[in-house]
Amino acid sequence: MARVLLFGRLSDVAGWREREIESPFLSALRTRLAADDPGLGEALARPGVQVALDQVIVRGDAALNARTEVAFLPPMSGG
Amino acid sequence: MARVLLFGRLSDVAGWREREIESPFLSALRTRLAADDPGLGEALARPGVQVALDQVIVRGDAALNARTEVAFLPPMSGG
Amino acid sequence: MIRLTFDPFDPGALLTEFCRGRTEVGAVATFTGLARADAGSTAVLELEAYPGFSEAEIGKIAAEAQVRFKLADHFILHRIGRIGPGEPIVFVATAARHRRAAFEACDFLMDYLKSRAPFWKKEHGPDGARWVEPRAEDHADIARWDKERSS
Amino acid sequence: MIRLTFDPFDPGALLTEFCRGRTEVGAVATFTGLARADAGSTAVLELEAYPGFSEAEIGKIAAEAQVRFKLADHFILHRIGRIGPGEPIVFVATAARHRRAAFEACDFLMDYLKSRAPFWKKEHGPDGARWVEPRAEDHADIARWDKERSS
Repeated sequence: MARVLLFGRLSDVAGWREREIESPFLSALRTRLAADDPGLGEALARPGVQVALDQVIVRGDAALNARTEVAFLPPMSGG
Repeated sequence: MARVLLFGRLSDVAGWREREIESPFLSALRTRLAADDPGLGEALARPGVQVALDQVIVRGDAALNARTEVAFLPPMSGG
Repeated sequence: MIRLTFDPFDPGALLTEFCRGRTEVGAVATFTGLARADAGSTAVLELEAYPGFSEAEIGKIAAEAQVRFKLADHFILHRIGRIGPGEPIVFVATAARHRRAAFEACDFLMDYLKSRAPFWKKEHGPDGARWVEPRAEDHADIARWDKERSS
Repeated sequence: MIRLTFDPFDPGALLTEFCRGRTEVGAVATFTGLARADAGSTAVLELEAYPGFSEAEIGKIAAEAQVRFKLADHFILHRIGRIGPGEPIVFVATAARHRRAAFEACDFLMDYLKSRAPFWKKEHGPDGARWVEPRAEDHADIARWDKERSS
């Protein structure tokens, strides 16, 4: 049960901000999110969208455990 | 009776800050001040010492009237 | 110190506190960013942060500024949530022995905060809401510091 | 606005006042200069002004800054008389639509105030009192702006 967080325009696209989703890998989580909501899948695949696992930016795939916090971060706008 | 004001180190040299002195011209006032106090005369003649008449910087000689404010300003140090 | 707040704040009260008891510092520079009304075209600004992550990311840049400009101290407070016209959005204070360092560090931190800091910004105007990306000008501002670093 | 004061002041209270009701400004930069104790080597600073003349001369430069940096507003308060370690000496605030202008105007005004402004400064230390002239660094700081003007 990874804890998935969406920020900025991503949560507007999805209609939610935070969800518990079971997935063993980040890649599998992306596939699952895109299957459930193609619009969100497309938004997550856009250039500039970063992923943080437990508040650390990661690139590529990664294993998730039951308590991993997965945050999808669109390009940061500054304050 | 011009009103003579000394600022910064000039008032330390002279031992006064403000005096009423009768003098028809700035040049005559300088001569008079130097005659009364050679140390002050020398300090007033140093490079960088400016004179303001009624709060306006002047160069060269000028006529003084009974109510002219004559200020001798050593180099300004900033705050 | 880096803090985020949902509540309105008074930059003056922060400056008073920041200056207290500083007898060896000499120079304190501050910047306050206020939400502009733009003559009614922007009613409300909404800023989203990622709590924990946003403070940590800003803290990394602040630590860099602390070393780079030999700061004695720094303080950053950033509003998040909904912000009305005229309300302070951000307050940055820097303290250093000499004023050039204090000014430059404050300028550097603001350039970062306005262009790359981990916030997502939405403007609610009369024509609805829109997400805002950094302006080209903001990118140019922060790029100045990269140039100086490599030169 | 330019003011001189013999009394201690709180820069924070001035910033609070300066920010009040600004809905079209966006950027407020400030600088606060504090008297340094220099680990006991300077006990008290004494600043002399020429009342009327000093405000007017500073006002000329502030008017120049107002135009040059397209300021919305500015405020300068300078202590005169005897100033103890850690006490604020000068507070400058500038308001502009964009932050670059606010920072640069504040920086420019401080360079002027520290190098050419009509004050005479005496330091009272453990070895007696001495009149202070501007440092070479202050002259170099203010010269930066002359260069920019002619280029």
